[in-house]
Order: sequence, then C-alpha cells, then structure tokens
Amino acid sequence: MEVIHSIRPLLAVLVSICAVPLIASSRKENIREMWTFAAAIAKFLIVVSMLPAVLRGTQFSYTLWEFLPGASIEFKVDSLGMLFALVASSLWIITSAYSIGYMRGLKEHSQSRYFCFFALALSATIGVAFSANLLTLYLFYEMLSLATYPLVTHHQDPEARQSGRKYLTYILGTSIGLVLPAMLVVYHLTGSLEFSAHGLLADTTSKALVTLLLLMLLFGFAKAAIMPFHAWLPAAMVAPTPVSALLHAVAVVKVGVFSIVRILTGIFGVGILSSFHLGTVVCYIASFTILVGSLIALSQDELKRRLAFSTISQLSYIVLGVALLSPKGMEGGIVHIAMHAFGKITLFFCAGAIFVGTGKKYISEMVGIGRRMPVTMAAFFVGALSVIGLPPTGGFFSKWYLVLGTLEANQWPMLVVLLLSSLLNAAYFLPVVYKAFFCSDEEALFENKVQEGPVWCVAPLVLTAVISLFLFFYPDIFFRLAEMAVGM
Amino acid sequence: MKKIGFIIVCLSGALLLYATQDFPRWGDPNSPANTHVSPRYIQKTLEETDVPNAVTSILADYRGYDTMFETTVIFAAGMSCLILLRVFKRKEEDRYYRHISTGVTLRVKGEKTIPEKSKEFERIDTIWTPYDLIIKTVSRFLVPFIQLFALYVLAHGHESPGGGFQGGVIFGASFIILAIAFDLRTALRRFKEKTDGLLAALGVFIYAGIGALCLLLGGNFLNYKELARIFPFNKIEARAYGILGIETGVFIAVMAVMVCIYVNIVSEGRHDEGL
Amino acid sequence: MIPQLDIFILTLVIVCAIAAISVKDLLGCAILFGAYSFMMCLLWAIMGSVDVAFTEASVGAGVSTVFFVAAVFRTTRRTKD
Amino acid sequence: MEALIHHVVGKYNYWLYIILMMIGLYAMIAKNNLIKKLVGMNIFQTAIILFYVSIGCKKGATIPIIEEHAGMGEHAIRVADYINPLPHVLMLTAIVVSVSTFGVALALAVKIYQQYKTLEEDEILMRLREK
Amino acid sequence: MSQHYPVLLVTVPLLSAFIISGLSWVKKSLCFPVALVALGTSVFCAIGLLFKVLDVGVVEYHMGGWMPPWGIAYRIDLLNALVLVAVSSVALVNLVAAHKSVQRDFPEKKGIFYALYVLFAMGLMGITVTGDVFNLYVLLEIASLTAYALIALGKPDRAPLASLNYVFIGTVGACFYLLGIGYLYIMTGSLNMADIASLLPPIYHSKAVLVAFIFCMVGVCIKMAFFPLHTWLPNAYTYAPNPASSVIAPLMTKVMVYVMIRLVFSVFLPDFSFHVLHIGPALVWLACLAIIMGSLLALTQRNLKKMLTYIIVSEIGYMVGGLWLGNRLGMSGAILHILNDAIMTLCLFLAVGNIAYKVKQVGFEDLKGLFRKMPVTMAGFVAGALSVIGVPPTCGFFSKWYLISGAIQAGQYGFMAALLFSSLINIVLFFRVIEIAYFEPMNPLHGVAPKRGIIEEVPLSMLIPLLLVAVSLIVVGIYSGTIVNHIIVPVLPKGIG
Repeated sequence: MEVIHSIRPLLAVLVSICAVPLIASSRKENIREMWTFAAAIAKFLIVVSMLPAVLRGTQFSYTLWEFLPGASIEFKVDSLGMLFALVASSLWIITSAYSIGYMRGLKEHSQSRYFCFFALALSATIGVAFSANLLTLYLFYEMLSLATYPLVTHHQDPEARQSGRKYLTYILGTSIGLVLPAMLVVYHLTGSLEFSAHGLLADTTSKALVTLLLLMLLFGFAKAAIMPFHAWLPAAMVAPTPVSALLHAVAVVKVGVFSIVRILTGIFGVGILSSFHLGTVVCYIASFTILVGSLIALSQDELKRRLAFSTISQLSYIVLGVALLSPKGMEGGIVHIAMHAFGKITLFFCAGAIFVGTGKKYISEMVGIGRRMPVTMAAFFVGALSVIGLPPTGGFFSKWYLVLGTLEANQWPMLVVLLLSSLLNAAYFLPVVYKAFFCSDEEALFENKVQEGPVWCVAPLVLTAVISLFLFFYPDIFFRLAEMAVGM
Repeated sequence: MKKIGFIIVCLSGALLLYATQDFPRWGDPNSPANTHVSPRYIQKTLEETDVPNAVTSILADYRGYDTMFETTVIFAAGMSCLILLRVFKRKEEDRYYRHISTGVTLRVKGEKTIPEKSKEFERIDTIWTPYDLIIKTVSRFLVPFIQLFALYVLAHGHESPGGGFQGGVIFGASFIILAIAFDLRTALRRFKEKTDGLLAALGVFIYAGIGALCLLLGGNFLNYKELARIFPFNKIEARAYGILGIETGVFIAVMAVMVCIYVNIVSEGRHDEGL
Repeated sequence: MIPQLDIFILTLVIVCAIAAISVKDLLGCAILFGAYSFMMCLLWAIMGSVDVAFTEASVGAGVSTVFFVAAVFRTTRRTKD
Repeated sequence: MEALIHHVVGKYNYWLYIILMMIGLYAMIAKNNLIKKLVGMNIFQTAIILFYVSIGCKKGATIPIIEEHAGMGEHAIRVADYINPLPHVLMLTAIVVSVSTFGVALALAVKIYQQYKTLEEDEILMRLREK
Repeated sequence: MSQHYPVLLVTVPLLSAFIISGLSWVKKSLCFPVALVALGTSVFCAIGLLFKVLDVGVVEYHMGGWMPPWGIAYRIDLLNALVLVAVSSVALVNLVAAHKSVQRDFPEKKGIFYALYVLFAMGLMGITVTGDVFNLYVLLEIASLTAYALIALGKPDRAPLASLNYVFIGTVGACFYLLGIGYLYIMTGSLNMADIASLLPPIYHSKAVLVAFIFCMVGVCIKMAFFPLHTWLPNAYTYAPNPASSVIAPLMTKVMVYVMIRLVFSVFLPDFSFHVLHIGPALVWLACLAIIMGSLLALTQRNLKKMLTYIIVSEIGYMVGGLWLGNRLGMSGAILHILNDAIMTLCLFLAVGNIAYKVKQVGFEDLKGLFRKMPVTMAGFVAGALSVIGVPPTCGFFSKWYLISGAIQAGQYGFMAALLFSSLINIVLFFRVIEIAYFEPMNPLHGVAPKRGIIEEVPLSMLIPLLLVAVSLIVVGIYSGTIVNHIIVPVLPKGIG
C-alpha cells in the first residue's frame, strides 16, 4: 500500500493545542466557546479530509522527531486509527455543544480551565489514534492522563480529591510501573517499537517472556478498565457529566482499549498469539470483566455509576472481540469502538440532562420522568437499545459480528458469555426506561407537564441518538475501515 | 557514637597500613615520586626561571596556576568570614571610658559618646581591658621590625625559604599584635576596613591580572616569558620578575585577609571591641 | 637527619595531638594545638622541607592559634570532653 | 623477622602519619564539642601533609635550593642531592586550604554560639528538639 | 582567541569576582551587572568550546606554556564540554533569578554575596575543565568553601549548624580525595591525569593503587552525598538561602558525579575499574539502596524544600548506578542524567524560591491555594515535577529510558525495579504537593465563578528564568537523542560492551 508523507496528522493533533491559549486568553464566554467550536470543527475537517484516501488504502505518515533508531515521535494514519479519530473528533463537536449547555446551566466555576484541558485531552486522544509506534502512543497516553486530571477533579471538593487520587494512582501507576518496562524490554528485544502488520515479536520463541509482556501491557493500559484495574472509572464519575460522557465513554476508556488493540495486532501479532494460545487467555480475562461488570451494574442505583459499570463490561467486549483472533470477531470488536461510543454517549448525555433539568441522580427518583422529559428518555431508550445490541441500532451489528466471531473461532464459552451479558444489559437498562414511561399516576414522581432541559443539552443527545439509529442503516464506513484494519 | 567512630577509625587505619606494604622505602631516592616528574624542576629551575629556590619556582611558575587558586581560597575565606559575621547596622550599646590621670572608669549610656581623640579620656573595652605599658611599648617598637622582616621574606623568596604567603602572614600578624596589645579600635584606625577589603581584592587581582596580561601579550595564561615584550629584560629574567610580581600579589592578599578574619572573629563583626 | 631526634619529635607530636583533643579546656586546647603545630613544623624542618616548615610556623603555630584564641574569647572555654 | 625490622625501619613515619590521621578522624567522629571536632579536623589535615612531605624525602639530600655556582646544565646538578620539591609545593597549598577552612569554621562556631550559647553538639540538638 | 576559551572560561569569572568584591566597597549597584557579564562570558566560552571540540576533537591548554606533566594542563573532551555548558548556563540563569531576593535579603552584603557566588560557579567550572588531579582538589576546596559560606547565610537558627556539619564532612571527603591522589603520586610520581593513566597499568595489582582508588571514590561519594554518606546534604540545602540553594543543589552533586566519571574514565581506566576489580555490581546494589532510601525518606518530609533534597539523594543513586552498570547504555544514561537532573533540580528550586519569595515558608501547609495565587510559578513547578517523575517528552523520561535499557542489557533487574519504584514514589510525592496547592483552601463557593485579581506573582526577573528552564526541560528532552549520539557516545571509552 502506498504511504503519503503529509503533515496533516500533526495538524490534527496540534489544532486543539493551539486553541488552548486562545481559549484561556479570551475574556468573553461566547468568544471562548467560539474558539472551542472552531478547533473542534477544524479537527474534524482535517480528519475527514484524510478519510477518502484511507478508504482507498493509502496511509498518511509524518515523522516529527526521531530520538532513537526505531523509537521516534511518528504519526501514521491507518484505517484503525482513522476509525477511532473519526469517532472522537466528531463527538467532540457534539460534546462541546453539550458542555456549553451543561456548564452554563449549572453555573460551574472556572469554565476556561475546563475548556482548555478538554481541548488538550482531545489532541492527546487524536495523538494516540494516529501514533505509529509504541513510544508515541505512550507519550500521548500519559499526556491524556495528566490532561484529564483537572477535569476529573473539576469540583475541587474532598470527593473530587479522593477520586482524582484514585484516578492518578491507577492510571499513572500502571503505565509507569508496567507499560514502561514492558516497552523497554520490547525495544531491547527487537530494536524497534513500530507497530507492524504481523507483530514486532512475531519471531520471539520464549513463551514465558511473551506471556509476561502480554499481561504487563494488557493490565498496564489501565484506561481499558480491565478488572482488577477498573476501580478508577466509577470513581471518576464525580466529574461534570460532559467529561464523563466524552472521556469516560469515548476518549479515555477507548484510548485504553485502542492501545490494547494496537499492541495485540501491532506488537504481538495474530500469529504468535494464536500459536501460543494467548488469545484465549485474554478472552477469559475479558469475559470475566464482562460478566462481573454487568452484575455490579445491576446493583447500582446512581445512574452514572450504573453507566460506568456498563462501560467497563462493554469495553471488554472489544478486547474480547480482538482476542478471538478471528476476522469477524476482530471486525466486530473494532466496530464496537464506534457503536458503543455513540450509544453510551447518548446515555450519559441523558443522565446529564436529567441532572440539569431536575437535579435527580438516582434511578429510584426517576420514576415517571418520561412524562416530564419525553424526548430525553426516548433518546435514552435508543441509546440503551444500542448498548444492549438490539436492532434498529448500530450496536446490533457489532454484537452480531462478535457472535459470528465466537462461532468462527468456535469458542463456545465466549458465545455464552456474550448472550448472558446481553441479557444482563437488558436487565439493567430497560427497567429504567420502563419505569420512566409506564407507571401509574400515584407512583409517578413528576407531574404531567413536559419540561425538557436546556436546548443546548437536548439537541446533542437527540443528535447522537439519531446517529445511533442511522448507523443501523448505514454502518458501511466503519465496517470498511474495520475490514481494512483486520486485513492489514 | 564513640564505638562506631573507633571501629571506623580502626578499619580505615588498617586499610592504610595494608597499603603501605607496597610503598617504596621512606627516603628512597629512586622511588617513582622522586624520579618521574620532579628531577626536571631541580635541574632546569635555574636555567629556565633563574630562581634557585626550586620550591618557589614550582609554586609560582611551573604550577603557578594552583597557587593562584590557593590565593583565591584564602580570599574566599576572608570574604566568607566577612559576610558571615559582619554586622553593618549596629545597635548603640553602652561604652566605657577611663579618665587617664585618675584611672576612674565611667560608663556612657546609649549613643552619647566622648570624642575619640579627647586628651583626658580614653575608651576601654567592656570585657577585656589591657592596660599594660610594657606590652604596649614593646609591641609598638616590635611592629616595624616584624613588618620589615615580612618584606625581607617576600623579597628573598627566590633565594631562601619563604615567599609572598609567609611574608603576608607575618605582615598581617604585625597588625594583629597591634590590635592585641592596644585595642581593636587603634588597629582599625591605622588600617581601615575598606582599605583592607580593597587590598584583599587587589592582591589576588594582581596575581590573576599578571596572568591575564601574559594572555593579552599573546602567550598562554601565566606564561611570564611574554612579559619580556613590554619590560626591559630577557625571557629568563622575565620569569623571575613575573614570580616576584605574583608573590607581591599573594603578599598583599594574604596580609589583608588575615587581618580581616581576625578582626571579624574577635569582634563578632561589630568592629569596636576585641581581644 | 638523626633518626633518634626524628622519632623523639614524632612521639612529641603524637602526645601533643592526643593532649589537644583530650584536654577539658578550650583555651588549653588552643595552646596545645599551637604546640602541636610547632612540633610538626620542627619535624618538617628536619625532613628538609623548609618552606612548608616556615609556612606551618607562621600559619599553624602563629595565626591560626590567634584565631583560635579569639574564637574562644568570643565563645566559651567550657567543653564537656 | 629481618624483613619485618627492615619493613618497620623503612616505613615508620608512614605509620606515624596514619596514627595521627586516625587520632584526628576519631576526634571528628567521637568528640561532642564543635571546636574539638575542628581541632580533630586540623590534625587530620596536617597528618596528610606529613604524609606528602615524607613522600618527598631523599636520604642524604639537602633542601631544594640550588647553589648558583653549581653552574648551568644538568651535568652540574645532581638530582639526588636535592629533596623532591614538588610535594612541598602541593603542601603549601594544602596548608593554606586548611587554615582557610579553619577560619571559616571558627566564624561559623562563633555564629552558632551567638544562637545557642553553647558549643556542645548534644545540647544544641536538645535545644532544637525543644523548639 | 578561541584557543584561549578553556582558560577564559575560568579566569574571567575569577577576575570579575575580585572586581565585584572591590566594587562592593565602592559602588554596590555595579556588582550585579559585572557578575552577569562574567557568567555570560563563561557561557559563551563554554558553548564555543563545545562546538570547537565537536569540530576538532580534544582541546588541550597548557598553563604558563609548560608541557604536562610538569605544568598544569587543561584537557577538554566532549564530556567536560557538555558538563561545562550545563554548569555555566545554570549558574547564569539562577543569577538572574536570584537578583531580586538577594536585593531584599542581604542589601548591604550583596556585593560579597555575588563575589562568592561567582567564585562558586568558577570553582565548579574549574573542576570540570581541569586535567590535573591536584588542581582539581584546590578548585574543589574553593567551591566547597564558598558553598559553606553561602549556605550559612540562611535562617540564623539552623543554617550555621548545618553548614558547620557540611564543613566537617566535606573536609573529610576532600582530604580522602587528597590522600588518594597522594597514593597515586607515591606510586607513579605524576599528577597529570593522562600521565597517571599511562603509568598505572603495570602496577594495577599493587595494593597502594587499590587503596588509592578506594579513597578517591569514598571522598567523591562523600562530596556527592551518595546514600550512606548523604547525612550532611538535606539540612545544608534546606536551610540555605534560596538564591544560594538553587545554584548549589543543581550543580555541586552533579559536578561530583562528573568527577567520579572522569576518575573512572581517564585516571583509573575502565579496564581497572570494571575488569581488574569487580565492584560494579556491588556499587549498583548500593545505588539501588540509595534510590529507594532517598525516595522513602522524601516521603516522610513535610517541608517542600527538604523533600526535594531527599529526591536529590535518590537521583544521585540513578547516576552512580548508571555509571557502574558498565555498559554503554547505562553510562550514556548517567551522563545524560547529569545534564537533565541539573535542569530539573534548577527548575524545582527556582519554583521553591519564587514561592518562598511570596509566602516565606515552604512547609506543606503553606502551599494551600497556590495554584490560584501564583499559577505561573506552579506551572513551572509541575513541569519540573513531571520531569522528575519521568513523563515524556520531558528530559527526565529519556535519561530514565537509557538507564533502564542499560539495566536490562546488564541484567540488573534490581536496578530497573528501583528506578520504577522511585518514579512511582515521585508521583506520590509531587501529587501530594500539587493536591495541597490545588484543592486547599477548598473552594467554598462552588458553582460561582472565581473573583479576579487574587493572582499575585513574583517579579518577572524571577518568573522568566523559571519559564525558560521549564521550556528547556522539554527542548532537551526532544533533543536528547542527538545529545547522546553526537556528544555522549563518542566519549565512552573503548572496550565497554
């Protein structure tokens, strides 16, 4: 395949960094958000501008700095990265709109700081998406962890302090304690860190070493919230909802998963994983997380925490899918990055909108809320369907492919896990919707007059819900990208 | 603590003793130390530097760069004592005066003073009041001779033991004797603090300056040969005279620094009352 | 040089050193320290390093003793060991 | 035995400098009074100077001041006649360094006394703990 | 002129130090500019020298025109040149930053302060540039003596005592070094490094040479506060006045590490240090101990400055360990870390200085709400902290990279573990501080936009150097590959795996 040397990947990363000083310096709120939008749209356009070429099988690459042979700051846009970048950058626009509504609606303090670090986090995300080697990926991974710390602890109260501490301990601790040495060992073994189509370690013979590295990297990228390194995610839910929405449904967690996908395909490679039967190991780890996460989610009453645990289990779907090592399964896993992103962000938006509109956080307080905010709850319903994986939503396809993958790799246990967890998903989402709409007048907590949240909040969530529906009918682009990603 | 110290001491002592086995015998003329580098100094000092005292020629010429820093060390020590102890803003404490004819002592409170040069009163220290005619007279007679000897030591550094450093110490000691025999104020009246500080800087500056001069004249740093270009003597004498010049610098610096350290320590930096 | 004299002075040096660090009075310590330096200076003169001996005589036995006494005068003579 | 005697006679003032140095070191470690530590430090330094000076010694040689009438040229000057001057030079520097350190340390001791009115280390540490 | 760079580098500050101390009696206001010019000149010379060495290879300079080993010779290869650039520029930057607080704290002594400051920097540069073991000792004493004085200028209740302890231990260290070179002299009869190196190999197995090595190393270790001998460092650096500590802390220990490397490379050749006596692994384990203990001790501190001093102790462990790993990667890491650690420590201490300029105390409880009060300073502090933790692309990450790769190559997994451990501890240390400064006082009016005008920063002359250093952290990090490949790798001696 041909490779175009172009600065566009770098621009895509830099555009939001460049926006930071403008955002910080602008006195007026409107001007500030104008800059945010400008950056977001610019980023999206740059990413899209590379889409056609990528679909044609071209790769964009740009070497910023080579500080060691084989270990350089280098960007490469391939289909997998493109898929992720597409999702993240498009959702940033929507989320910016949403956060305007949310932050202003709640009159949050120090919004400038909020938007600055939001932009930083986004450029880090795109950087991860476009990174061509493990070093670059690690660099932006750390940058993301640090940029999101002020967002997680936005409220600056003891609770935020606690969860911020937990967040850093898990994320930085694992990345420095596990990923860094693993990366150096890989570099020492192979003399390079480039992601290659059939794996860097492809010709390593020692199974013990490979297994050790695999586990270090798998758990090291704790952003993927694979148990037992998941506890930061529910804790981080103290953040303002847009943060939870983007960072904990899309950017941060997906960066973790994306990194794992990268190392599984690019560092280890399908060949060695299957020859050493390591894929199965990962599968079991993932399925454990899936089931336990869903079960815990059942027991949560605070809506955002329930969503958080659902995220934990959903993330492991992606790991599972890739670890199946069968084309269909990998496709399904990769596509799930996108599908789950749209579905889950809808749900988070709804939770936020409910909080802004009514101040309610707990599911038990939301009986009959459908009468008050029908649009929101309808969108919630769509999102829930997408996450459960029922038509007519995009989520259906990814789960369908995952199931096919299990059959292809004839991993029957995994099939059982998938179906079971789908049931669990249904079990912890649908009651919310049901209670919201169908309940007798006496148990309803809201009188029967429609009063939605601010339009800035409602419009985005409607949009994402529509997109989730839309993806059921036109999922082609993501599948194209996923196929190419698997094919390479 | 004592035990630990004792153990450490014994260990390192044993280590050193262990090492002495491989030493050449004491005073062995053929030990490497006596045969490798030093012979050249002994043989060439006369013809290269025209200085019979090998120690001086090495000190000021072959290894003159070390000596410059040695002088700088002294200078740094003086400045350190100054900056550590000197108190510039003094609070007025009571002063004691003695009526010379009767010997009556009176205490003057606060900042009120009696002019220093009044005929019938002399200021005395609070704690330590030397009033011994013999000592005063003897030291007054002795000081000029001491200073003369110091100058001799300086000037004869080429032919005989001694040089700028020893001379400077002796010269400074003369002031110290003055300060002890009389009192600090008398010594400081003869030798102002500002002069002292400036001299200290000047002395080392002369040394480094001569080095820099050689640099400007196109040679390497401290290469006195180059001085022959501007002064009326040949290259060999130039070295001798260069040595004399830097010895003078050392002399001045050391003298000033010795006085500075003594004055600051003995008066805790207040410069009014001392030993 | 005469070894007997040499050894005699070496012993004196050591005696002075031990005395200087074990006497229970700082002023006495100062004086003994001066004596130590002077013995050392003699020793070096015997060994034929006249310049070092001269320096030690003027510095070690001379000026630094004076500094020492001055410091004791400004602080205290008391010492527990 | 013979060898031992030979050894002792040959090396005795190396041994004595070691003894002196250990006395100084012991004083620095074990003494409690700051000024005493200081004295120990000086003894330590002078011991090293003694070591260097003994390096330079030569049996049957005189002080390194070359007579003028020995005439120029290396034939006239026999190296074995003169003591090795290099260690002396080094030790001049070392003496100067030691006196400088001594002065600064005394100044510090005076400052410490102004602050705590004592020079005993343990008493000072006790004061600090009280605060 | 350029052939005189080596000596100008040292003598220009020297001469100007005397001029400054003279001026301090005549016209105080001129002292600072003179010091600035002097150090500026040496930075210029150092950089010029670096490029010259890159150009023509090793540069020699013979004092007084006497050939070594009879005269004193300077011998500059890339290693000294690199360290020289670091030392001189750190001294210059910190001088600029120190101006205001010196002005405020010692108004009538500032002349002498600057003189001592310049002498200190001069001494360190001299140590770095010299090729004569005894000359090194004299310059070491100059640097130490001025450091004692500068440190003792701090808080009157603690600083003199800390300084006096430093005097005692430091003098013992210097004397051990002197003794060691005395042993070398008695065995070889020479004082010039290259000459000694050429004379030693036949007598490698002599006991005296072994003891000489031991004493030189112990002396240097005392001076660089290597773990069991570190006791003087924390108090001395904590109670020193900020303008002084922010130049002593970054430079003194690093230059001593350089001396250790120089002794190993150019006096006792690596052949002796690594092959004749096999102490490499033992020293690496000691370094691990130093790293771990330093980090743990830092955890117990409640005072920002003291915490940083213990971090220095553990960083020393990084460098010594890296050197004694005995392979190219580890040594490159150690040498690179000299540069990086100087910059990081400078950054952190400048930030502390700025904080102390406004808040007086730097105990943890005094740091509350600093992110609101002085955001720029805290930004600089965070940059330094990230570099110490080792987050890319700051330079701390890259030296850690080399050190860990060296450990892997040498199979010293204990050292790797110690490095990672200390990085994790550093996260705890610094984010503890950042939390205090960021969360407390808890913002009571949550949900209300903050009032403007509570920002009170230090004057620009202290702020700009901090930001400069913070940026250079990243720049050096990005260029570290170049530095290693073009400057460090060429100086590594042959015959090292």
